[in-house]
Amino acid sequence: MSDPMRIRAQAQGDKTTVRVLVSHEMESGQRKDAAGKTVPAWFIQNISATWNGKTVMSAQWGTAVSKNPFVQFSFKGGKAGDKIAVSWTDNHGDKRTDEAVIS
Amino acid sequence: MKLSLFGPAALAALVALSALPLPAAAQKSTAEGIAEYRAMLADGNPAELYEAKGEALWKQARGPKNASLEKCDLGKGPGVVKGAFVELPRFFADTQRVQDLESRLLTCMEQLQGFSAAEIAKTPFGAGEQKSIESLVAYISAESRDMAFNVPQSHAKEKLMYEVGKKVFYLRGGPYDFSCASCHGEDNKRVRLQDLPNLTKQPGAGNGFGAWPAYRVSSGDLWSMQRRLNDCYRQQRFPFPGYASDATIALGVYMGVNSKGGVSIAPALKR
Amino acid sequence: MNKSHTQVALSAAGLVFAAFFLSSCATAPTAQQVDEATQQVLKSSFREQGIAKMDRLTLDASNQACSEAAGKPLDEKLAKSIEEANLKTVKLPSDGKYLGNWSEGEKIAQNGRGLTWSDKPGEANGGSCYNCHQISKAELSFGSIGPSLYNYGKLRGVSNPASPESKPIVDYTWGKLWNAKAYNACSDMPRFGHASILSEQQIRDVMALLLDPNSPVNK
Amino acid sequence: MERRDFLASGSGATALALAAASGLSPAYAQNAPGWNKAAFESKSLADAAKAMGATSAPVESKDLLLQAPEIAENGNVVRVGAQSNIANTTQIALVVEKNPSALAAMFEIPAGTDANVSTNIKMGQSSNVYALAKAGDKYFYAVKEVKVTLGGCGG
Repeated sequence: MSDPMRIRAQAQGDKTTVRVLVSHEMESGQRKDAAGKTVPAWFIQNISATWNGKTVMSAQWGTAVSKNPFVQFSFKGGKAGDKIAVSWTDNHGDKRTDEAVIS
Repeated sequence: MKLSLFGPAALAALVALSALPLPAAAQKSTAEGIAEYRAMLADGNPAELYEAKGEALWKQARGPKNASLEKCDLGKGPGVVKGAFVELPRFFADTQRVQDLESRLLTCMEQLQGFSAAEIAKTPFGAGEQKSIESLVAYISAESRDMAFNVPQSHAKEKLMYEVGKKVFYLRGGPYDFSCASCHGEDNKRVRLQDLPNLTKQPGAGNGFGAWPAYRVSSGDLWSMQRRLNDCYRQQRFPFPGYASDATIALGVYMGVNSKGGVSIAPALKR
Repeated sequence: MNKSHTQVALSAAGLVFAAFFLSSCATAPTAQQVDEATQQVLKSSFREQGIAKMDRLTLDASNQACSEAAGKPLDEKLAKSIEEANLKTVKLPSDGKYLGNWSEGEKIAQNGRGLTWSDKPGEANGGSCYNCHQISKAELSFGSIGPSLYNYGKLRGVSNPASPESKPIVDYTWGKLWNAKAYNACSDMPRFGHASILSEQQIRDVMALLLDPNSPVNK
Repeated sequence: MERRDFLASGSGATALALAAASGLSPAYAQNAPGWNKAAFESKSLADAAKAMGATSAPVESKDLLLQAPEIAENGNVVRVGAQSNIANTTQIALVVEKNPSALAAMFEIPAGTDANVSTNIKMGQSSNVYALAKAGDKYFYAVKEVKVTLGGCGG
């Protein structure tokens, strides 16, 4: 089971800035464990954000995105009280969606 | 394309630069570069993920007794979390011991939730209930963010533990003859590029002691003070300090009292 | 029944604490009480792990004196006697050859591994030199616990390490690497030869890094 | 919509063959739908751009700003940001030349979203880091060298 994301969305003027922290191992597939065995890659591949149902960010990630990923973006529109939803899918097929309210 | 930028004039300037006393010049730009690197990461500390998880764990009924930690007394009364972190370690009448945050959490997890404290103390960092403790200490320390350290010295055992902590801090041993003071006894020292806080007085003590628990970029984990001390002792080439053992608690008292007035930024972000 | 964590720790330190409470109440503990409590605390807190055995907490005379000094300078006479005792441990190279290969020395200086409880027995240790010293100017990641060693040989006028003029500085450098406490009783530097951290050949290689005119340190 | 088209045009067959040959396939057994495998297997800026659909080599642009530290005290987390002031920017990618897989992340920029994103990436060693932006059917880049140093005791 994955842990919730931390989503901070702040509206200022006509712009909303979103910062997201995701709880994920982002295992590169390059690392070896204590026994010398390669730890298989396990990482988020797709991540996207919607505001009132409209996609405001979508990205594809590789194994080089850091563990417990951080992403920041901003878009025009959005006001305090609006909902932002962020979803990800990893290469194990695990998915997660969390919501936050714009402040 | 990029190379064409370096015309003869630019090259001459570069050569002139390298004629300067290089160690100083290189060191300054390195220090500035590292400061820039850290500043960029300041926003978006993954420790936040652990704070949120820790708060949920604090309130969740768990363990053999299926109870939450909401009645745990961290020194300011049962259930009081705010401000507890900056007054630990301290003496607890129920256990008749001076305890740091993690030692106290073991007591609460045993008494309230029915976990075995001895079992948790034996569990490797990052596994099992040690993982729960990572998140709990992130939450508890965050509840004292920006508050000043005020580790008590009113009880005789607290005074004794301070003096024992000082002895342990200066104890040189192992094949390398290292003590805590080898790295943390003077101002403005570095190991490689890592600044080493002088933990014997302010402001170093507050900066060092007050930054842990912290999210460690190098391992991608949240490190408690116990884990920090454990790895210090590993690099010091000492034998293994028991989890929440009296030597580590005494060091906590020594560093915590030396931090008086310093402000807690825990859980911080560290290399 | 398993003893709980709390109980184990209590029983270990309990005796000393009890004695302490009989003699004084909430005043500062005496030096003797602190010493006794410290010994108990160390005994109850540490255990062996891997190659890191408990004998690592048995201090020799040098470490005993420097621990007790708690960061303050030693009494001059005591310092001198410690330095003399440590100087006697310095073993000069068995074949009279002081300098090895500087590029091997650079690798040793870079390597900070060895002798922790997570290291395996029998592996060659590093010298951890860059942890504390600037050495070659190409490496920007260097510590400042010890002085800069950049241009170490050049600044000391060593143009031919084999020459008689260079002999004193070559001997001193070897001695410093072998047992730093021979020159400074409470030096922070490990006793690389005396404590068998580095082999004789490894010390030769580090010597070359510092003193060979062709080493990047002296460029 | 544009994204789906873009992805469909990728050289999927080649990538599959490559993966099979290099024995990479087991680790990637369950790629998420639409994930551009070929792009994430590229070894250079030029390859990444090609796998993303570029038909000519990307051009350096002053209107593309790359934010990255000069020195990283740990390669596991390096904050990198890219901002494009080029009109109609629809994609921004981050590329680390010397990483085993050069492409780190690829962002779609829908209309209304600023062409300005930042994230944390891993760097195996000192390397050139590139921001790559798509505007119209052209690709532009900005570059900065990031030195990865050894931070602590190293033991």
